[in-house]
Amino acid sequence: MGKLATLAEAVASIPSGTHVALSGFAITRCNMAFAREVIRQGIRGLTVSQCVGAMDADLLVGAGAVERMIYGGGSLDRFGRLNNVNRAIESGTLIAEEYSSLSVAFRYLAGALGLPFIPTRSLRGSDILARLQQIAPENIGTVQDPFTGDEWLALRPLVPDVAVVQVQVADEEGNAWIFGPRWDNEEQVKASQRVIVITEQLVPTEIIRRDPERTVIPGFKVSHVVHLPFSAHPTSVYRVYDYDAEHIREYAAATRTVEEFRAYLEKYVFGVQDHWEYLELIGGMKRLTSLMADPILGY
Amino acid sequence: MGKLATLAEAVASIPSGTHVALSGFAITRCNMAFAREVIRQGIRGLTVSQCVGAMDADLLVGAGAVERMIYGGGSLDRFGRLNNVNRAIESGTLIAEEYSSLSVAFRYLAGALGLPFIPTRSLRGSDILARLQQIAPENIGTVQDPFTGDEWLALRPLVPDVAVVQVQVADEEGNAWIFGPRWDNEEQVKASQRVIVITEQLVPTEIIRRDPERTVIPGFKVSHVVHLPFSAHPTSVYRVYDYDAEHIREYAAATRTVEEFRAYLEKYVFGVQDHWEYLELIGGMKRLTSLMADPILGY
Amino acid sequence: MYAEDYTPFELMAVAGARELKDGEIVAVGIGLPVVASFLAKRTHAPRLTILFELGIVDPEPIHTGVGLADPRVWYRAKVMSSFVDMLGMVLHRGLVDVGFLGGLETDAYGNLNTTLLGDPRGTFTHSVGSGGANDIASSAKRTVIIIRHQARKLKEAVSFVTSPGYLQGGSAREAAGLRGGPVRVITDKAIFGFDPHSKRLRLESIHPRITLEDVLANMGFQPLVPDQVPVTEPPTVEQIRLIREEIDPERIYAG
Amino acid sequence: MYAEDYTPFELMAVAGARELKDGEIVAVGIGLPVVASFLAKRTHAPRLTILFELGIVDPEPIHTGVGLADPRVWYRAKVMSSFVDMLGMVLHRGLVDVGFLGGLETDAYGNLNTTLLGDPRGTFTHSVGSGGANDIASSAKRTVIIIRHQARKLKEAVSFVTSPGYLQGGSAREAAGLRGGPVRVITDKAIFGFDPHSKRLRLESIHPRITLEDVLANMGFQPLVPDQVPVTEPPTVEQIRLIREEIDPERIYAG
Repeated sequence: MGKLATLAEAVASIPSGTHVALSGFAITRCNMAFAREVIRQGIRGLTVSQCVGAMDADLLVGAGAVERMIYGGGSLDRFGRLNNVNRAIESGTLIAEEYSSLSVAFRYLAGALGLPFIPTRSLRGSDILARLQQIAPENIGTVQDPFTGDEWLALRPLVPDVAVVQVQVADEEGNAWIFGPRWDNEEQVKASQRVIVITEQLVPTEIIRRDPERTVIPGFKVSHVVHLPFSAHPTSVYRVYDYDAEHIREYAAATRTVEEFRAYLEKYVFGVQDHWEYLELIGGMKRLTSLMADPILGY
Repeated sequence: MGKLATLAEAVASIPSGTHVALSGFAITRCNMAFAREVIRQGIRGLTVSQCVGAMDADLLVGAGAVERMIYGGGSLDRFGRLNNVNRAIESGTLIAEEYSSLSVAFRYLAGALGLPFIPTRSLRGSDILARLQQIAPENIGTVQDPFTGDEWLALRPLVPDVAVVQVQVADEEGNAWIFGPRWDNEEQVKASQRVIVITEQLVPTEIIRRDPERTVIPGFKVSHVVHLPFSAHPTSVYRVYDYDAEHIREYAAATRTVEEFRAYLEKYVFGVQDHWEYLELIGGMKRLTSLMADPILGY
Repeated sequence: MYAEDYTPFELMAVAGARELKDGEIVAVGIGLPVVASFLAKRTHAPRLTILFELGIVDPEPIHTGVGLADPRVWYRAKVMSSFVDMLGMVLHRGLVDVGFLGGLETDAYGNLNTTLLGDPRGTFTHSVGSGGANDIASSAKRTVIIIRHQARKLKEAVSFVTSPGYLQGGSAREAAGLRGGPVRVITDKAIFGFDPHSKRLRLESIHPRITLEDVLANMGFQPLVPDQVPVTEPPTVEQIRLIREEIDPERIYAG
Repeated sequence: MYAEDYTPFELMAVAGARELKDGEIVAVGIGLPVVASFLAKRTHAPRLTILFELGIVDPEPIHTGVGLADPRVWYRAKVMSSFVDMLGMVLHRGLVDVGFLGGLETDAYGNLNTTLLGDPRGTFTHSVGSGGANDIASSAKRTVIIIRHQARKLKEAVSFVTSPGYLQGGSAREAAGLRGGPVRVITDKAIFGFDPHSKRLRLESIHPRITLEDVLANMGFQPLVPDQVPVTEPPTVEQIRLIREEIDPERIYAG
């Protein structure tokens, strides 16, 4: 009956072909341990959505686990581009439903609110819209404003099967807090059919009740709670640990070719049994403690 | 250049006929000192909006300051009904644009997001809708869902001229925190053209920067910051003070007839020069300290 | 073990609690539905999620409040958020299983009036209006109405439909684009359901010590009455103890 | 007092800062626009509000970050919220005065491409896409483009319009239902505006020590060139000091 689960159990609840919303933004709060386990379990054909494409999605795409990506563009910030995503788009192996940040956020918001569609000013006149009309015409419509008669672009609500969200603090019911900016995470969670929470810190519900204004993920949406420290490595978790610049540089370099990336996967994903072996491989306690966030700075 | 203002100065920025969104909900975080000053300054012809009609609106309506109310029904909880509002509706002196809580919240949300309209399932088939079609047909429309062809009710965005929000904590730029549930306040603020913040506690911006996830009112929307303790009396401010049950009972009794309410206004509004005289009149330090919230319970 | 000593309000609260299943999400206003929901959560439905429209999830009050605006009923909540979160992202999103509703009057098709009595275009007295009631009636998967059993409150047609039930009956509700609808009306004399086709109020059980005549004589219209009408299951001793000692010790809600 | 010693990037940052007025709200990505915005806030525009799309208002970083995802650039923010808050409730709401944009290439009508180079229906290389850039280009009251002055980046027409400028020029932008539009293109050789009618790029000033030939020879198309083209106002000594000592001491952004 309880929701506490191992990462392997939580990942096993996701059938191939599922639509997964991921909480990462570029190189922060990415579902890295989750993505590694998805790859190890051989799950494929996923639809992945997020407002800004991030390292979690790039890893999954690079491993061939993703069929469609619904996103607003993305990068590894100054560390580079999403080479796996880009290569898959260029070679036609990934269907890229590419929007802008707000367009995806609005699609999640419409899903969260149970709206039939949401009008937006974004995308008009752009080639993003022209391309969407080819790739995903079923998600793009027009409506007439009943008050002015103006025509507006309308987007279909986005309702992922599951949102996977990397958080700082959660209880065993899945009530969770996010420190720092939340980008699209709250709307992802509230749009999705269910939620997997991956948390750095597991606290008693008593703690959640002391500061309930912070609870952006309500337990009743959550199916699995995975307590797994450093699960976003090598990306950062605000107030907990910094990104691992050295490892991200290694990743960015490895994604330049299919062959190099295969070697990266062999080493860091297939070469370890689980997250704990991964943490040892990347340098264990010594490396990880060097990344721990300063309590004032948050990084 | 600064935004710090006296209550009188902030109220003087509101011309007769303005659309004011009020932060109160029944008998909590109501803009009571604000309403008393509006009445003393003789401002009239206001449009007042809030998701659930509250004591702040009832006081303003009872003093004849309000021409139109846009709300979702309301009461003084177990202390009674909004007798002034109800009497004004029954006698035809108040235009009551009456919705449900969510319908008003959705109208604010659409205003906040810059949407041209917002579709909703609420109100369909009800006499609330039938009455709105008579009283405010300009705010009610229908749209066709471009994806299913279904017809939906559409509401016009609500964009108040000014939101007046009673908060626990703000800095002198107007960045503000709300403890406890926020009901419609965030959407009110973000829909409105500008905001007047009335705060129990004034803190340095340094404090705001320490917990920025809490900032639901951003300073850039705020025109005036009024630091005025006990400004919601006799209603409660979560974590600061409890409602004054004795005074609310006196108010509820006084609103039973026009004559009794005139006497109430004479005593508590016109009979005092300002908020400080009011606080003395209702019992001063002794009464107020008896209402101070327990730090754990919050009331 | 069933209780012998209980009030009509306590019976109504227990009947309300029995409408809730474990793991469900319930939207409640104040009053008896609060007692019913907390009772269910402490007995057969520990994983029930309780929502208050202004932005409260699963509070654990230790003092009785005067209404939703009273911080006493927010105490120890797990979430404190907003209307848009509760009524938008849970209710309008389609996740609320049960909504409890009450009002000035209800009618043969479960329509509820909390707005006004009299003629809306002529002389009337205005009451509290909708709050979230219309929203709950429109978007919850099912609603349960709790109301006193008086002829002036149980009428053939209400004077103002604040919260739609089955409107004029039959398929009128679906035609208006609404799903769900009322499944029970719980009064202090009986429990009603709705005929699956006509959607007209139908007697389901009569409370202990109440006669069919008591039920019908105090209604403004004739409900459907099956040949056999069972007696409502009484509260258990434990349910009454929980209400009196823990949930409503000051007996503010359950009279 | 004007500085003698400054880099082209520093001049671009200063020119960007001069586009911002006190009290305005500016939406910025990372890189030079950050330097421009912080510089404006520390000089002539202390009441400037600086937004990052992911949910950050008015941070005061003390370390340089690698991008918006770096908590270094969130430090001491006054608000930490969300895309819906920043891009929805500020930008789409119509409150952003200025948006800074950069990209792979821009064209004679200020359209920007951050998506792909090549033929979108054939062979192409994909880049970073929009992020919030399309949203800013669509809803900000005005936008300022900062881009390097190279023929491959300043083209008659971009291969993919990620963020619309004036589209095909004239009234094409209004016809598409968009307000605002780009008002400046700042390069390392010159500053451009747009002709009020044709909406075609028009040279406004040439940076010190750069010739008109330098400007035109390194563009993929011919902009409008007025008879008299002034020299761009150079940075002041104080502006350069602020950039070097306080805003970008590691010279990550401003080269």
